[in-house]
Amino acid sequence: MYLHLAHFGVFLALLAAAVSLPVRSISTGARMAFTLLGLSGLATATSGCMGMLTGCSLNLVLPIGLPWLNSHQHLDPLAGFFLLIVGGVTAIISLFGPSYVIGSVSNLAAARTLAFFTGLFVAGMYLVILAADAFSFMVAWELMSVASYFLVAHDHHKKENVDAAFIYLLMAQVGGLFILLGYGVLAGFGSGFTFTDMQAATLPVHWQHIAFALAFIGFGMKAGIVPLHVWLPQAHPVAPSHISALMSGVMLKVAVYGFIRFCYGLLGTFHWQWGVIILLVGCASALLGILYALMQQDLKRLLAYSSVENIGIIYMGLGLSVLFASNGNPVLAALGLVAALYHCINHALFKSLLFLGAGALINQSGQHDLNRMGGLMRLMPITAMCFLVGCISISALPPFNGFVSEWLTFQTALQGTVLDSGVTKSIIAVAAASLALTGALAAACFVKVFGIAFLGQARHQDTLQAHEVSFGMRASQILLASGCLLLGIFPSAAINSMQTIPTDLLGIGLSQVESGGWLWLTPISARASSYGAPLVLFGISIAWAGAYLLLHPRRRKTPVRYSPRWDCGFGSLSTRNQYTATSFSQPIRRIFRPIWPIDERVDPPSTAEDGGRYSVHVGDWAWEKLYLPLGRMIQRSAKMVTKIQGGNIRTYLAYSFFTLIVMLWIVI
Amino acid sequence: MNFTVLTLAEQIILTLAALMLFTSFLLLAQTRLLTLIHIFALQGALLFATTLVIAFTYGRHHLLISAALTLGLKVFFIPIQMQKLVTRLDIKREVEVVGNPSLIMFGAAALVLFSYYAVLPIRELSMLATRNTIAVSLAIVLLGMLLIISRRKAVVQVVGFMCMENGLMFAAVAATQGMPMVVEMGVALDVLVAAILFGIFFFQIRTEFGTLDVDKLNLLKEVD
Amino acid sequence: MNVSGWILALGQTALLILLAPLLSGWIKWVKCKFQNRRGPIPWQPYRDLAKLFRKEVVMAQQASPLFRATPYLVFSVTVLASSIVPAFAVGLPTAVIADVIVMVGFFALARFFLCLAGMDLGTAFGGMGASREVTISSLTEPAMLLSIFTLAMTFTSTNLDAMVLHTLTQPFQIYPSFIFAGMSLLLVGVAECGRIPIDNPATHLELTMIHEAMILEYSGRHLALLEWASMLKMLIFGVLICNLFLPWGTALHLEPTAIAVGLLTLGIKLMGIGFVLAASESVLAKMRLFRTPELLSLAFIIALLGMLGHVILEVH
Amino acid sequence: MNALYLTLLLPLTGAVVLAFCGHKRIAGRLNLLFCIATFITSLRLAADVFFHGSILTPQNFFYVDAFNVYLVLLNSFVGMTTAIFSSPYMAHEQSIGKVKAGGMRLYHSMYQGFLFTMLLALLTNNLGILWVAVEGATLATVLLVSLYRTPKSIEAGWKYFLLCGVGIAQALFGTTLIYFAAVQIMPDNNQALMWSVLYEHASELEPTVLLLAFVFLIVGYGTKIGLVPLHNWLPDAHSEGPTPMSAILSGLLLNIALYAVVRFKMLIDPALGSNIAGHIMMAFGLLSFLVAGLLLHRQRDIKRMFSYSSIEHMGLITFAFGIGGPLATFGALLHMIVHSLTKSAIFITVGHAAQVCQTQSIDKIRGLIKTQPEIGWGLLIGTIAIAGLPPFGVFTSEFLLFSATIKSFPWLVISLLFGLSVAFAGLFRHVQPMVFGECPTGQVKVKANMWPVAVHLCIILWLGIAVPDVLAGWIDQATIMITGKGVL
Repeated sequence: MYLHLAHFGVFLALLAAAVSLPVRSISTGARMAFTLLGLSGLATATSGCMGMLTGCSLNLVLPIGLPWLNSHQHLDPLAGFFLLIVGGVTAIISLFGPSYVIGSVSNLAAARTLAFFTGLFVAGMYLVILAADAFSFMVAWELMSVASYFLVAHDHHKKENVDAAFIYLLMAQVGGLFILLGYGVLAGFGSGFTFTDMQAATLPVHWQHIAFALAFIGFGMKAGIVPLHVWLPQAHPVAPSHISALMSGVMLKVAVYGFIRFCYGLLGTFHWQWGVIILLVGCASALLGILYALMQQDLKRLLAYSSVENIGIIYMGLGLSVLFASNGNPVLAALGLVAALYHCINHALFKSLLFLGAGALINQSGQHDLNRMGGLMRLMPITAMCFLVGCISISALPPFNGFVSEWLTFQTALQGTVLDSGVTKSIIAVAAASLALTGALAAACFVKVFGIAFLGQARHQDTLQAHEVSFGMRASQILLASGCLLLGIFPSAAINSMQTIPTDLLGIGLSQVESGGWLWLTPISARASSYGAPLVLFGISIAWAGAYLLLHPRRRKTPVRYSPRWDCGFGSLSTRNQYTATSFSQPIRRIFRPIWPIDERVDPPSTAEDGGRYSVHVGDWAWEKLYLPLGRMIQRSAKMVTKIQGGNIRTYLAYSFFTLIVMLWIVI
Repeated sequence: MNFTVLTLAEQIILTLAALMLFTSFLLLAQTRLLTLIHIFALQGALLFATTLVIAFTYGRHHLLISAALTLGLKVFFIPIQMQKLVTRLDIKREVEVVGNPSLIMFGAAALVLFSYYAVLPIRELSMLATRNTIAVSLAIVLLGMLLIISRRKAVVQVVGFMCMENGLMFAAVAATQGMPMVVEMGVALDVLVAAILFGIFFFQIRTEFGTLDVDKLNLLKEVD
Repeated sequence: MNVSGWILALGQTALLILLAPLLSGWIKWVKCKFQNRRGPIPWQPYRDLAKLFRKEVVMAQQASPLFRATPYLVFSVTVLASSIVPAFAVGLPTAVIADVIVMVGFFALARFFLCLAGMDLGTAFGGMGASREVTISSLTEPAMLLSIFTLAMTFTSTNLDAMVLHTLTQPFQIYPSFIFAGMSLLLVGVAECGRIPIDNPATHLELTMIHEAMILEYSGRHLALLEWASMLKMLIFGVLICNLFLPWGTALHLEPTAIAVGLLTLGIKLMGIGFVLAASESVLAKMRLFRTPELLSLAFIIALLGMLGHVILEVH
Repeated sequence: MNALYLTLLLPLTGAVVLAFCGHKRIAGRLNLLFCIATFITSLRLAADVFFHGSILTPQNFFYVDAFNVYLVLLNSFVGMTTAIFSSPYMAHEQSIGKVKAGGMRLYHSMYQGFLFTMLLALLTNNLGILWVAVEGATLATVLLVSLYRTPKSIEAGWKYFLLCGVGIAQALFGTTLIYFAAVQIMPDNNQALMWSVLYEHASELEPTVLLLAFVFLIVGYGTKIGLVPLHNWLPDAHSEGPTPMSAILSGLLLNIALYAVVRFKMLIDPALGSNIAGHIMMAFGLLSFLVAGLLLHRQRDIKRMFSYSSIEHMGLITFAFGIGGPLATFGALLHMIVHSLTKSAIFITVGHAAQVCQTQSIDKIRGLIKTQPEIGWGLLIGTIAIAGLPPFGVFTSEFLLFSATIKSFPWLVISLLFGLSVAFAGLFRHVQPMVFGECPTGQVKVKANMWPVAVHLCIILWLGIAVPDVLAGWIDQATIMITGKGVL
């Protein structure tokens, strides 16, 4: 029943793609398409929610696909959870979409393709989650990739956009092949390509490792773990903002879903080495992600890098979970899994929120570069408030949702002492350390973002033209922001409803979550740790009210007087006196110097009046040390191979001649 | 094997085989176009003779037709056409430069040995006396390829190609006493058409490149 | 849901809030004595606060609502943080509201808004202060978390209450890792409260200041709130360090005598720690800003060593 | 039965008729008409085979079974769609004076002649005739390659002619050897070249001879398939001939040669009992696959590039046939279909693109989506399809190939992975800038008939989403014939 609802959602998404082709005007097209998308999002979200809550697993076989391998579909708690994420965020974003598209897209053909592929993209994501056999999974997966490729290449008049799209599609394709191989290994030992067959498969240990490695690389390439992340910071900035929101907020989660499905659902067995690998890669992604984010000036590029960070945090949770599972502590494994999943939904919410906010900013100010923004809080208060909420959540500050998932991850890590081997224990300790560091750096990063973009004075003329965005765009941001708050305030309820997932995958749930009452979140036990999010909010507001009433200006006869800013007596400050994004992160750049390839250059003043130029460009080691050399290597070998095509016919004949001789030699 | 136990016909066939092989060597050694074409005609004639002998000895009368085709094509039509062509294009006196002839000769000899070695298993198998003609024909085919590879004149390459054809025909005739009729016809037809097309190409190449030196034909290549 | 418990909890919070200025006054006083100066009386901070509260508020025209809201938010968050540390008694109902990670989160939240407020007006100082603050906190916060994790792993709990209770009830035992944890927590405390050698609360020399640079534009009651909050924060750190490492004397049961003892011991401990801080401040000199990261990363490494030492040596 | 003869006679008469009136304006339509008729008859033929099983004519001259009938259908279909494209295309070429009237006559008549030879090669029951037909196909197309009379085209024609001629000669030697082996055990010489007969006695044939023969055959027909290092004629011939020719060359001719090789493999495997023939094919296939993938990166001419992609895919299919086993064979047969459909569609779009920009050099073709959207999208989607991205059929077959390879030769999968990624990058880095971006001045819209492309791509899409049971059952029959057991 709910499965059919989900398929109805898929149908609606495809319909949205279809209707957008024949339309005559941009606005009607966008409205129709996004309305259908919104409905599809609602449908899938409800079905997913139901699938998660009921905890039962529904199956269905569609008469498409290969003749002997019809497309199997399923809906179990895990799939339901991720459907909820995808559907929900899609539904909210489809509020944002219309006015954004109308505002930013000028020509009809572009609008059509945009809407068309958005529909396909969303449908693809639904189908990936619903797929229950390797073939339909791969088809849906690549449909998702290809559709999003067209969305990234949407504005194809800039060369860098096209290049970004190329890198994106190439890596998506390679990743897809890895995943395919992973499934192939499972199917090779099992009886077939349906998930149930693969679960039944029994692999020798080294083949288990191979399958795991393939899946880890394949899905990691989509999820954007270091060093497979290079496509993210290139692709996200160039896509339209609501698409970036979908890609970063949702598509990465779909990759995580695939990974969880593969490890927990299909492989079924756990090895501590896997846990360590996932954990360490997670740490690396989290730390490097946020450090690179700190150095960015392009807002969306920064957000993309911070997605790498958050994926890293999710992988940390997964790694811990796998470690505990391999060590025979299912409860803690469940805790780690829940922490990861909770961070998934949180990141989906606040990252989409931030990307939408960024879209609104860029739409209004026409600037991608933080160093040209500033003072937008006065011009777009609602967007600013929502963006602030997003910043607080992503910096993992109470009482918002980001904090809860990081708190859960910490709690999981702190249980590391139950492990047997000292090595894994100390690795967990290090992981906890890097998570702590990540959190602090994230706060720094988003202080910078909000402070530079919204506070202070406008650093560029165009920024002053900005004004508050349309109702739909505001509404979607407000919805996402309130989602962040709700998940932050009532974590225990949310986690309780997620119980079915670990119960389904690991055979055990978190019994203790509400042991201290619904007000307190007590993942392990009431003694070990407790977090009463509602009480925290309550306490803060009480204290606030108290302080405010006590010192209320009217009751104390001292009104507020307004005056110019303190300028050290040097006369009025210009906007150039402000700190910029670059200068703000300069101390940190100085501390963690060798982390980035930095090209810092100062041009001396050419004339007396202009003060010279200072520019700093931060590259990416992974790109410069891994990908470029690889590309060069392939180019070299290609050049070598061309020698066989020398153009002389007698040489060609000689090839044929000697091939014949050699072959004869071989066979006799 | 003992040569004397063979019947006269078989002895004749083997001798013809040897002669054909010899003509191939002549072709390799020959540097003048016109003589080359004449030797090619001679090889055709030998093939024709072989076919006749086999046709009569084993009473394969359909071989007579293919013999006639061979005579018509390989002995008269193609050589004559080529001769006309060479005179028309005025390259009959042109001397082919061959990269180190003695080396090529040694290579050719090695090829002959190789082909004997290669068809060893077959020779064990056949109950026909003419079985080791397969080795000869293989040698002729390979020598034909060698000729094509080692010469730069398009005309000579064509001769080499036709020489390969001779080898194939010889194999078909001597080793298996002739393919079915349809096949023989079809092959002959192909050879005819091929010959005509080659003629056309000579003119096209000549007009576009001003020479028949195939080494000049290297506009299309990947290396840069 | 015991009423007396809640009353006590509120009482403890109120007490900490009220004691906070006294502690910093005491430190100033001791410091002056060290430097052979007639310092202000220990309760001078109360007078300063009172004066500030009376003064009118002068606010820049460019100030946004966020700028106005920040003092209240910082103050209330700090107050909430103070309500969850077990000061003189364990088993208070407020203690379970949040564990130590959340408390670190509170400080981070306060800092987040303080930095934003600093950047709000678009003055050079605000941005500078914010930038430096986040730089330093990005090192101190993880160090603090780690040093606390060492304890948390030992006591298998992140609830401060449970930790203190554990040390009080279990037989006495020496944990080598605690030495590391304690040292790094001290360093962190010094950095977080903006004391020498990281920052100097006494000076307003623009190029060196961090905390002061952010609140430069505040005046009147807002400034008072912020100052009070920072005093409170220092007090909380003091209480935390005392009660985590030497919790003895803290009341186990909520009965008058025990509580009296608890109060007394708390007072003594705080005076002691204030004395130590004053002593160290008068012998140390302030560091250059770009040397501070070395110190703080030292704190971070020490904390990490403590944690590793714990998981490797002490877990069986 | 009549359908069979009609299928052969129609193109033959077409060739004769068009030889006389090929230069008239209606020639294009006439050409198309013959193709359509051929397609219909071949449909009928296919239906016959599908319902009544394989057909063997009296004196077993023709032999139609599931394996070759689906190729017959494919041939006539692609021949038809390409004819649709060819009439406006060639009209344009004639109008800009690249081709003279005589050229047009030659073109049209040879178009039909080519179709005839290929159908003959497929339908005949006689190895010798198969050889004759394949050689005939070469002869029919060789003048078309040099149709434009430019030095390059003549050079390409010459290379095509000589290399394929020599190669095919070797194939004839192989055929002779097989005949030789057959006559040892068969009284009737006339039967000794019949597939239908040979299959019955396959196991009795002398293995060593067959092996020797197979070497000659794979070198011979492999030249026509375009296996590295025998492939050198292929890019030249594809890039220099008129585009419809390139479309059917890489869409059909390569398939025919491969068909011949597979037939021989079917004949040889039971005699040898081992899969050595398969291993030879795998080696050739893998080599071609990798080399072509790398060469894609170095292309400057758009048609050359796609011909290399043909080599790559042919290599993949040869590899798959070499693996043997039902799954791989099924995948290979499917890949033959999807590849020829996709590739011909791509060549059609490429032809139009080249007309739009009046050049074939990749650097000069830009912003097609802006100039003529349908061509741009056609090229882009075609490339995506040929690169093996779902939801297109190429992915389906590659999926099967991968899973088969993992089952039997797990470690070779790595090279497949590498090759596919490299080839993908090589194709896309060139196609993207051609399709996207701003269009340079001087590009003119041309009268393009994109229906064939649309139809092909829709079929590919269909095959990618769901392989229809009819087709699956059909391919499965072929698989059973080749490997002895099916997948279904």
